[in-house]
This record gives sequence, C-alpha cells and structure tokens, in this order.
Amino acid sequence: MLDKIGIAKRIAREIKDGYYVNLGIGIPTLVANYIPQGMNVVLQSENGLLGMGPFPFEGEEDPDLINAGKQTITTVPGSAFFDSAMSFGMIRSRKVDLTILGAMEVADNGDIANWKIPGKMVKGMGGAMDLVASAKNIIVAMQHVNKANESKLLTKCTLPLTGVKCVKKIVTELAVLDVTAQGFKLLERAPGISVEQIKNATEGRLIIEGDIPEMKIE
Amino acid sequence: MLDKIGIAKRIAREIKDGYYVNLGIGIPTLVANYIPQGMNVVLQSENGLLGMGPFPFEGEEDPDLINAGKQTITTVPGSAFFDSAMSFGMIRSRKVDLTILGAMEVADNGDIANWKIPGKMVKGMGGAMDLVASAKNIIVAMQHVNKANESKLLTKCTLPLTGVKCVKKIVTELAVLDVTAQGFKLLERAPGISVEQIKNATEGRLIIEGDIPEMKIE
Amino acid sequence: MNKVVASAEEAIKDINDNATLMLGGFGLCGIPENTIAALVKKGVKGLTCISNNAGVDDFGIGLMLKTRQVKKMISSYVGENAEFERQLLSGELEVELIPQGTLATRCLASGYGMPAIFTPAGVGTEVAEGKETRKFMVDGVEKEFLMEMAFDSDFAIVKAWKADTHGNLVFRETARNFNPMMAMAGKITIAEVEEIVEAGQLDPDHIHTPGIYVHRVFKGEKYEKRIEQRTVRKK
Amino acid sequence: MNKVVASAEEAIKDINDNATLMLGGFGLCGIPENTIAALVKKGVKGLTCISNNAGVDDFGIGLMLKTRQVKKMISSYVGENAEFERQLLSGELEVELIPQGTLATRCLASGYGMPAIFTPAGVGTEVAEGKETRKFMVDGVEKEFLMEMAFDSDFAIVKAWKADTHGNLVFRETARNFNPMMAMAGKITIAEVEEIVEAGQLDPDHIHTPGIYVHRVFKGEKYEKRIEQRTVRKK
Repeated sequence: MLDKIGIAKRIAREIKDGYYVNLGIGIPTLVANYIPQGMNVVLQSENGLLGMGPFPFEGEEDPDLINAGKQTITTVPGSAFFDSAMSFGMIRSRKVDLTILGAMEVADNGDIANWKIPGKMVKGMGGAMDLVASAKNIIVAMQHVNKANESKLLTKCTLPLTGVKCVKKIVTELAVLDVTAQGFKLLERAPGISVEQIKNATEGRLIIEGDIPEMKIE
Repeated sequence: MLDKIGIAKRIAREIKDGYYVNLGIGIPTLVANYIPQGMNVVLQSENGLLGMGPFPFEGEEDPDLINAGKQTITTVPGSAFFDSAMSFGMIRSRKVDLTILGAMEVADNGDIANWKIPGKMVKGMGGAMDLVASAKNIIVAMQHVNKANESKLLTKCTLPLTGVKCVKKIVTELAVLDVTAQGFKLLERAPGISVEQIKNATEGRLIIEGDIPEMKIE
Repeated sequence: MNKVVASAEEAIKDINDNATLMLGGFGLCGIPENTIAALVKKGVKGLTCISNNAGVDDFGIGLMLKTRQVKKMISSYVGENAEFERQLLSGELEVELIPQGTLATRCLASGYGMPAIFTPAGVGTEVAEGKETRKFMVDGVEKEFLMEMAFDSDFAIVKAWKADTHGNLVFRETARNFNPMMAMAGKITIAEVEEIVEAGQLDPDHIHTPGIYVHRVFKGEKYEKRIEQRTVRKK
Repeated sequence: MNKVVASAEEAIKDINDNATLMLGGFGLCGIPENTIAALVKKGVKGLTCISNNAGVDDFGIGLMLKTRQVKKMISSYVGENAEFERQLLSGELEVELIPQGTLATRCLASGYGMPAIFTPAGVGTEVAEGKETRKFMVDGVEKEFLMEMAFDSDFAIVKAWKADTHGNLVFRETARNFNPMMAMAGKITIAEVEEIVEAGQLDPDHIHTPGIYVHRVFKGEKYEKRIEQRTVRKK
C-alpha cells in the first residue's frame, strides 16, 4: 500500500520533459518534490505564477509571493507573474499540459467530485472547476476507499460534481488506473496489493486485462 | 465659413478637464493642438497608448512609437502602453470620455458612414466601428456638403454604415449641431454663415429654435 | 489628471450602505487592507462583496464580517473563517460560490466591455443550474460552455504596489491576482498603494493597469501584509 | 524549457502551403520582419493571414503579396498597398475586413479559451450580416451585440523586443499592439526578437507574454523597422 509520499512519487513519473504542470492542494503539492532532477518542468500556480520554486528559507518569506494553497513560496529563473484572468485564460486554452489534483470521488466515466459534502460547511470550489473543465490531461491523487472502507471509485459519483468526464488517470494507495470509455482500467498494483484487493475496493466498472504489474517506485 | 483649423479649434472647446479622448485621423488629429494649456486631458491612441504627446523633434523619431494614423509621435509623462485587446477593452467599457472622428455622411438619427464607398477600393474600417459602437460621446468633424454641393447631413445615410444612432454632435464648416431624437438641432453658425445657408445645406431634419448665435473662436 | 486622495476615508467617502464592492486579493495576499479598515470604521452595512476569498477571522474581509457589514459574498473559496461559517449557517449571510476562473473572467468582461463570456467551468455541475449553455467546436470536438455575465459593481477596491499620480498601477508578484481585472471593472475604482510616484516615474511599458481605469489613489497608512500559511525550509 | 531556435528558417520549418497564420504588428510597427523574409524565401503558398494590416508594397506582408503567397487576408485596414489593391480587384486575393477591436478580441478569446465573444462593433452594419446578435442590458439600457468567434490559427508569428530562453516576451512601446494576443492564440507560436537573454534576466513582474504561450524564439538577423509616416516638428 502506498502512503501519501508514495502516491506523489508515482504521479511524478507521469511528468514529461517540457511539461507545464498545475498542482492542486494536498498530495499533488508533494509531487513537486519528486520531479527528476534535470527535467525541464514549469509549475503553474493559478493565482498568477509560472515557475514556482520550493518554499523559502526561514526568514525569507515574502507575503506577496504565495501559491494557490496560500503557502509562501519562491520562484525559479524564467518565472513570470500575471493576473488571474490570464492564469485561467491559459488554463482554459489548454496550454497547461498536466493538472494533478485530489478527489473525494471519481466515477468510471471520468466524473469527479471534490468540492462539496452536503450538510457540511462548503468552502468553495476555488479553481478546481475551471481546471477540470479545461485541462487536457488530469491525474487524480486520491484514497481508493473511505474510512468506512467504502469505494470512492464509483459507477456514479454520490457527491455534487466538480466536473464531468474529465479525469484521465487515478493514482490511489492501492493502484494506478486509467479512465477509459469502458471504465477504470487497472494498470499497476501498489506494492503488496493484490488484484483481488483492488477489485474489492472498486465499485465502478473495473477492467483487468492480463497480468497487472506491481508498480516500481524508488 | 470654417476651415479645417477652425473646425478643430471649435471641437477643442468641447473637451473638458479630466477627459480621456480618442482622436481619429484627419481634422480630429488637429484638435490636439488647440486643447487649452493647463487642461488635464489624456489622449488615447487605439494602437495601445494613453498619454500621446506631439510629433517628435527631427531626428528623434522612434519606429516603435506611432499613433493609430501610423505617424511617429511622442509620449507625455504618465503615459502607459498596452496591447490592442486592452485598448479596445477600455473603448468598449466606455472609459474613453470623448471620441472625435471624421465622417462622409451622418443621418439625423445619429447613424454614421465613414468607411466605404461602393465601387471604390475599400481600405477597411480600422477601429472606427468599435469606437462608434461603444463611445459614450461622439463628435464628428465633417464637411457639411460634398463637392457637388449636396448635403452630407441626411435623413438616411446612402453609404454603408459604420455605426447606428451613435453621433452626438457635429461640427462642420458651416455649423455646430446636436443630434437629438427630433433630428439635427442647430446650435451655432460659423462666422459669416446664415441660418438660411445651413438650412439649404442640410437634407436631414433640422431644428432651429430661437436665435442661433455665431460661434466664437479665437 | 491627478487621482491622488489624502486618505482611505476620503477615498471611500461615497461608499454607502448596500453598495456592491469588488475587493482584490487572493487569500490575504494583495488585499486592500487600509480600505477595509476604513470601511469597518465607517460602518457601512448591507454590502455585497465580490472577492475571491473572505479573509480570516481577524484580518481582511473577515473584519467586515465580524461587524456584520456584509450581506452577501460572491467568492470562489471562503474556507478560513469561523465567523463566516457561523453567519452562513445561521442564514445571516448570503453566499454565492463561483469558480475562480469564472470570477476572474467576469471581472475582465466588465472591464473589457463584454456583457457575457463563455466558460466550460461548471458544466454538468450545480453551478450550471439555471444558466444558458451552448456548444462550440473546440479543436474539432464539440464542447459545452456556460454563458456567464459580466459583473456590475459600484466600487472596485484594489491594492497595488505603486501608482503614479495619474492612477497608473504596478503590482508586485502574486499580489497582482484579481486586482487588475477588478480595477478595470469598477464604476468607481479605488486603489491603495504602498508608494505614489510622480507621473513619468513609472516605465510606461511596465504599467499593469492604465490610469484610465482608476479614479482614486491613496497611499496606505501601514501594511501588515499578514501571511496565511507560512511555509519554509531550513537553510 | 529552452525555446530558442537558431534562425527564422528553422522557426518556420513546418509552415507549409495553405497554413493559417497570425502576424503581429500595427502598420509596419512591431511586425515580424525576419520571419516574413524567411516565408518569402521559402515560398509557401496559399496562406491565410490574420493581421491588422497588409504592409506596404515593398515591406511587411506586402512582400508576400508581391510573390502571390497569400490567398486570403483577414484585416481591419489594408490601405497602403497598390499590389494588394490590384490582386483584390482582379479576384486573385480574398479579403475579409473586420473591425480592429473585433480582430484583437477574437485573438484574445482564442488565447483565453473563450470560443466566442460579444461586441457591439458592427451592429447595424454589413459586418453584422449573417451573424448572431443578442441584446444585453448595459448600464440599465438594452444594447445589441454581435457574437464573434475566436480565431483558429496554425501559427502565430509575433515580434517582441526581448525574450528569455523560456520564451517569456517583453514588448516595447506601441510595437506591442496585436503581438501579445496573437502570441496567445497560435497553435504554434513563433516569436522573433531583438535580444534573447537567459532565464532569470527578465523581471517576472514585467513580462507581457508568459513563455507557456510561446513555442519558438529566435533573434532576428537585422531590423529595418521602417517608419510609415515620418511626422516631426522642428527643434
């Protein structure tokens, strides 16, 4: 089974040289730490920055320089600041190659729910609806099951949707799966996890073809 | 009768302190020369400049710095450059207080034609259609009659329109007129011009109320 | 073309009860903190606030929530505020949540004189309820969009880094965020800044918001610039 | 993230016959003169060019007209070109004239992922023929708008003052004009510049076009920067 770091490491392997990437809050933020050295990747922060760098050294925090999670950050050489209209402009016009975000539920047609739980205080969708509606490639980092051991990979989302038919790939503590026209296609098992365990944890249509390899993460 | 300079001088009197003004090509460009000293007026050039100054001194022309007429110009302190989208953005959102432009014909409902003569080479409308469709206040500088002595202030334009119901005021070699719901309302006569002459030169509905003063231009 | 006013108080002199305000900033970054303080002091009520966030309990728009000056918030994310949550659950506060890009683009539309825009954000979700949708071809594939209307606001209140006396504005780093679009969208736009320079002191190629969009500028008395999530690494 | 290519020839290597190109510039100001020279040398034909103007007889897009490489021009003003007029009148050249603000905003729409925009420009004129119109309330008054579609283009070719190796662009004075919107709107965007600097050498607050929009950058071999209307005053 993967921990959060493991999920982040596995997702980092999906990033290709030359990519512009938007990382959501939570596990996706961790992905930045595992992008291979020497790979040219530019991180977009939807509050108005291309070229996000690591957290600042203690004492060097700049209140004018934050990411979309409101954390103090730094920039890397070649960065650019812009306003929120241009930021979502480049998101809508599909200039961002890869969007990585978290989810509460994903359906086997690619629907995603990650912003609202009826009856609980709703904080808002932030930029998530814009991102999922426009991104050409969306990878979701999520838990396969909830605390009651109920699947979060469903035939149909039970929670209010963030976007429809948009998720392309899912990385959970148990597996890597593609979202296809036929449903979730199992690609890799987490270390020590069996196909049976993944089957049991997946409520939506699950496609298992041939031998499913165990994923490799160093 | 007014010459071009006279028309420009008379229009300059319509400019108020604090105005942002867009000046079209031809007579309107001349208006800049007669804005009273000390009045705070900012000239917008729709190719991307607020704060247009006079022509450069000989030898100081900058090919990167032109106005919408493609003439070399200068800037004044407090100027700003921007792209064409923002330029027409501020025009559409009615931030420009006054637009002054030329016309071939104006109708008594405020329609204007100034871009196309059927059968002649059509050069294009440039920014004129955007300006007339959006400006909150449009003053037209034009000749009252054509070379055949036919009126250009009409009941209905004969040439293809640039915009509809948009002209607010007209300054010609003969008169100053407002465009009202009832037609052209005569406000002032040019020096030496009689009401009768203006009547004869105006094909569209003309409203003459009371004594029409002769305009004052120094 | 002097847009400079002496103080926040003077800048907001005609903001009255029930006004609709846009307030720039993302989280607590680039927010007009001096104007907010003046609005709290003035005590205007029944405000509709268009702002990406709602501040925290004791800073930003949170201060106006505490004094019950806000009738309605239009935001994309309002998470970090307990008083906000209390008022929302008790029905004292009306909240409209909209996608962040939609918020930004509805401001842009207003400043660019476009009455409505099309965005795919929210298609197939509750955000689309009651809204007109329309399909367009995008890269050869039919895609559905929502029509969203430009925002109308009585006042836009923004925070810039520097201004010149003509009201030309320059922003700094990610404190830019929503400020430029809101500056373009206000019927009256008030900009508070850290420094005012003479006309001609800003490079005209570097101006983010031309002064034509800005009606009043004042220098903020002091800037706390509170950090919401201080994240650092060891040297 | 190195976007630098060695030459104009390399930058245009995959521009083939019948491509749709956007070309930046206003008159002869801020035009991609080195790329145009390379396109003339390469001799690609059947081009559709979206550009505010069409150059003059012996400079700018005029050079591509002379060699009969252009099938169609989409412009707002094409006045200063005798060869253009000849080809237009003889039917060799197709021309679509559109309002300047519509041209700019249709480029912006493309770069901002908006499939269509509403503008009042051209309402009630022949520009509106065959187009969908729609009324919206503006400042309490009903006003009619045209729906205009975002532009699709295979290549956008722009001229900037400086670029860094990441493709971030900075423009100078009114040579900015249409270049930033076109840079955002190309499926492939090629920027020719007067100077290329290392990543980190441009102030990130001063960048007009972020590198994400730019695919190839090269330093123009030489810039004539011809002046169309030299107007001066005596010292």
